[in-house]
Amino acid sequence: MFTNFPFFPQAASEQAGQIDALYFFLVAVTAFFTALIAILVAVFAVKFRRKHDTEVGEAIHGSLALELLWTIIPLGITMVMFVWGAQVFFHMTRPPKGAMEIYVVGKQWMWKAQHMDGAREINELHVPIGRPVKLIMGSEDVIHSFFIPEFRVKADVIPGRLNTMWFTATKPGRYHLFCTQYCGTKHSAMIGWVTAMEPAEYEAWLGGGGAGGTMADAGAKLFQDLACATCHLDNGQGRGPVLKGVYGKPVTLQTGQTVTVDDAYIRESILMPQAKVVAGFQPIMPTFQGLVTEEQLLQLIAYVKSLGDPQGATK
Amino acid sequence: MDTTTATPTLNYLNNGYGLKSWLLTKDHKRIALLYLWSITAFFFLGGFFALVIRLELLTPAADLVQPDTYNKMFTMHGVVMVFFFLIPSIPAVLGNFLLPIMIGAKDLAFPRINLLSWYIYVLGGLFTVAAAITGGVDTGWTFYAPYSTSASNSNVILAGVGIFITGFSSILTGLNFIVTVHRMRAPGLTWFRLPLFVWAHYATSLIMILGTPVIAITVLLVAAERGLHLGIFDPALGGDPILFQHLFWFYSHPAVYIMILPAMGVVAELVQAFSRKNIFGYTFVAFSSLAIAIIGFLVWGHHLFVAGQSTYAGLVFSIISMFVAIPSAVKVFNWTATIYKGSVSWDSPMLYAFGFIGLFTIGGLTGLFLATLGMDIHMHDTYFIIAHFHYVMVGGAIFGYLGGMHYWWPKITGRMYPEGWAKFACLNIFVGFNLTFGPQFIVGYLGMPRRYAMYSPEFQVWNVLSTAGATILGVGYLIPMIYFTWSLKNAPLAGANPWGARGLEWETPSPPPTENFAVTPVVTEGTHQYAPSREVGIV
Amino acid sequence: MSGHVAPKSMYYAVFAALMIGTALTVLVAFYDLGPLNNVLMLGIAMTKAALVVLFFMHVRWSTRLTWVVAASGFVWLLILFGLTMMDYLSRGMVPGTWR
Amino acid sequence: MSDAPSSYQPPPVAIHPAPVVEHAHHPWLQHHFDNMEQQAEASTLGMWVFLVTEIMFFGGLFMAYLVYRHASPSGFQEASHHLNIYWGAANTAILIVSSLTMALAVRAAQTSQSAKTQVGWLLATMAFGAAFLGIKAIEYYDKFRDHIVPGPNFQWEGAYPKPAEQFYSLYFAMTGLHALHMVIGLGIMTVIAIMAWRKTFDEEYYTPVEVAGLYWHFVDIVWIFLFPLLYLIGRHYHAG
Repeated sequence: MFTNFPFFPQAASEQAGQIDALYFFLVAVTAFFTALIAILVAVFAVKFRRKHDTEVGEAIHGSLALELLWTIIPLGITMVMFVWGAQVFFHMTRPPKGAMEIYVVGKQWMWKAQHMDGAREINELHVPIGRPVKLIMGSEDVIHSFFIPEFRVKADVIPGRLNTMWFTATKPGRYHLFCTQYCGTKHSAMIGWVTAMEPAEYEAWLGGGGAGGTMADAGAKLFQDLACATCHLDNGQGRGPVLKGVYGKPVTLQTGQTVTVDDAYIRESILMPQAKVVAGFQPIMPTFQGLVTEEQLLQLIAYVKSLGDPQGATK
Repeated sequence: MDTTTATPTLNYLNNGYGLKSWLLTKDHKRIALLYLWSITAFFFLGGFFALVIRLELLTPAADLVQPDTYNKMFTMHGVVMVFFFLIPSIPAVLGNFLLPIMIGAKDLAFPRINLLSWYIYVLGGLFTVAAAITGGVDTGWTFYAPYSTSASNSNVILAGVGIFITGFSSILTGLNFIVTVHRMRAPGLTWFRLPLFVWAHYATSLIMILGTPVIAITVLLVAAERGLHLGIFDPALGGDPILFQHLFWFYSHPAVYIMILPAMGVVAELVQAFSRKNIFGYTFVAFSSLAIAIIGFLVWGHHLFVAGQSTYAGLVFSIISMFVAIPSAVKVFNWTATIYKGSVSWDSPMLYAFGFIGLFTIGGLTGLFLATLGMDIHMHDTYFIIAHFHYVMVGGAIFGYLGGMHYWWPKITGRMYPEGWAKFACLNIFVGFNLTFGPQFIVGYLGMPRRYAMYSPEFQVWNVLSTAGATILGVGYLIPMIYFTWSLKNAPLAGANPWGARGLEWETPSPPPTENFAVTPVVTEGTHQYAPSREVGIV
Repeated sequence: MSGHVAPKSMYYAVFAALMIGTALTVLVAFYDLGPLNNVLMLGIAMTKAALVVLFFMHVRWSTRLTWVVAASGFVWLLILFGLTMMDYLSRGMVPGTWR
Repeated sequence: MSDAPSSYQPPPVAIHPAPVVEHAHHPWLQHHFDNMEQQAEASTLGMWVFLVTEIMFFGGLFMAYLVYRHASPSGFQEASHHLNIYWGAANTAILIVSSLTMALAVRAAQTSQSAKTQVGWLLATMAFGAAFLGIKAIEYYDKFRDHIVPGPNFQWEGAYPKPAEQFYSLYFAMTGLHALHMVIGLGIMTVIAIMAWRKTFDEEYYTPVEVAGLYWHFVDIVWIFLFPLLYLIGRHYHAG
């Protein structure tokens, strides 16, 4: 093989095969039309080259049939590209239910990952193979982008909101992790490694981390420390809504609209409590913008999530 | 044609020699030359930055320059090349010089505004150069918030003001062209007799006037956010960084059509002149320019596929982006069909046109990769994109610009140029260009992200090839500089129509008199008919 | 040179309509009509703008080109608003994603 | 090699008539135009095209307004509530009057009325424009006094401090840019008034007045939209 002239990155995820198939189709279309045009131009340029200085070309004005032909054929081909690409895109943007969740925070210039059971790592990400992994990602400063070429997945990590992406690794190994959204001086050093492991190995690796308890535990501690618990009582008598069992359920807002309580809504409610107030409550909650870090936010979210699912959020 | 005849007694070049006669001129031809000198300076400035980038990327480590310097280099390369070279290149030089002559007018509709636009351009350029000299900018030419508004500590405001100012130069040029095409055409010159160069510039002008104001207000808001802490784009101040991307790309995507459409207009002229044959499917080529300009405004969201834009918005932007391919394909096929049964000469401008057709085809088709939703996830912000847009910007816009400069050089200066050297330079640029940017497609699919001062060692081989190509390309750019300068005094006189081409610009002396035409001409037929008409299909 | 000269009375009539529109829109603003507030507010503003464009700016008597140019500004504004808001309004519409 | 020009010379595409003796023409006709009509049409078209760019220029700010109001409708209402609707309404009326006087100034030139009449209408327009800016200055002063200018010193008592700060960011950006356009308009009017005083304009030549009028009316239209979007959305808002 061309070890010194690599042409294709390894395909180490379930998605990689789909992307590669699409890629080969696009390359084939490009090669065909480039060759077609190049050959036509070359043949015409040689065959009809000027024989004497006063020669002129024939007067041909055009052909509606040809114009229609080279309008409709490219249109058809591009529509194939669109539909195919959209199918892959839909598949890639919708994480399957029950995917294993890992929280990722980008900051200048490192990637911090936190597993549900508390294991933390920096510029490294350990994932099991054969199981969908969903990354819930936030940024502490500017826009970053989380890119694993061997998995063919990428998503921007945007300050002020959460973004997700998912993949199913298929091949054990160590793969590049790149930041692809320019983020400042050490942008090119904001790199790391993704390690895909056999599930059993992954469990063993997890056992080695997580000294500080699970993410939900850390969130529960914050919930007390930040005095959230003084208003969000479990008995329904508090000044804030009951959080037990609320995750994943729809709630009605003051405005009459309904929203589903998901990670993004919990995050928004902590930072901008006035934005979407639950019906029957006063907009009295103070904002925690600037008081909690992006990582702590994710711990709080994990905690609220664990309240919604007595079995534990990682299941 | 007697080539020994002296140049006409009075033309736009010898009509006054003092500095004042240039700096206060209202003649569109002299203003075009003012632009020519200034954009050439910016081109070599931007080229210098590119040189540093390529040399740094010769090795994986950041050894030639520190990452901080590298970041400033690619930012300044982008800013200078996009705003100070590519956007004004063909419109402000060739368009300025030729558009009034091609439509039989004495000047553009607003000569003073035309001069003003050059001064605005220079002022904006000075701001940007000042930003570069006093420490540089490191945001990337895209100025993405919140990095540009809050995190970067480089000269963002200064560079932003430079771009803001230069935007008005572009707006005024577009305004001038639109009014001129509508109101100044010679009698008999109906819309469907216009040269395709004029159609392309009309379409370009539409983008300039409709898009540029939006980038102007956007960079102004970035500057205001940095300077006054208005919370518009930075989430920490309550802003929305995605809004910045929408506003930025609303202009900056159509802006790539500002760069390529005029080049397409040039190529249409070249293909006709050097095949001595009228264009195949005139109306389709003319309207495809307008279609590109208009559809080009509806596709900007394909820059946001992985940026957290809604999935449905992604679908809509993807399918509209596919539609832009259609008028582009129509153009390529029509140019190719024009050569069929022509009388094809292989003069250097035609070689640039051949190069353009091939390279633009590659550049355009690789653009479809990026408009394809699933594919873009992997390719976004990798070197694949860099390769794609350099195929369009260099292989397209610069090939068109150089082809046009060679074709109209005799008209502008009254002299020919050494054809052998010109062919050599063209080949040199073609080879150097492909060697520079071809490998970047591969290294992009391998996953090398853009804007990386340091990279993984397995990408090195492609980067070495790329740097080697860039060296060849750089030499290729210098050769025309030398022989063009040499030709001003030494090359044979051209006469009014050295190529045996048709079009109003060839019916006035070279160099043209200040008034272009002594008396307004009365146009009697379409400008590119060579052989007597033979009806095949429809017009 | 010839341009349409409109009677003075017409200018005064347009002026009166603009003033009435202003009074009306201020009046309406004091009542909570739900979404209707926005509709009325923008409806009145657009009517006023149309009056200025058509009569004060003489588009009523101008060439078709002027109509097209004037309209194109608003059409492009709608492109900017429409496609950007399409993104914002369809966020989270695909189940299981936040985008 | 074709260093030398081609010997082939195709037939011309146009007839090039012989030069004729120039007729006397209007003193304000620029040399590159054929006649006054062409010159006037080019100028008005040029101004219209420019106004389209102005629409897009303000359009970016309106876009930001739309996005942030969509994000926090209540916050914008609360913030708007603090603006003084009477100053705003008065300024709207003042600008409409100035548009009327501007239109009448154009009409005066079109109908070859005396320089005095033309200058009179122009001065009236300028006076109302200046009055608008005066009221705007009072409003800005109030904002500084009440610490609702965005930035480190921004203070907000209500429930939505962040959206309110954003509202005022946009308020200052939009009204500031509008006021800048008014100032430029006053400068243009000064030039036009001087030209009018020198008896430049009559039914043969009144393009500069007309073009300046187009600009002035456009600035009025921008305000017609700014007024309801900034001042009126908070009128019926009840805190809490």
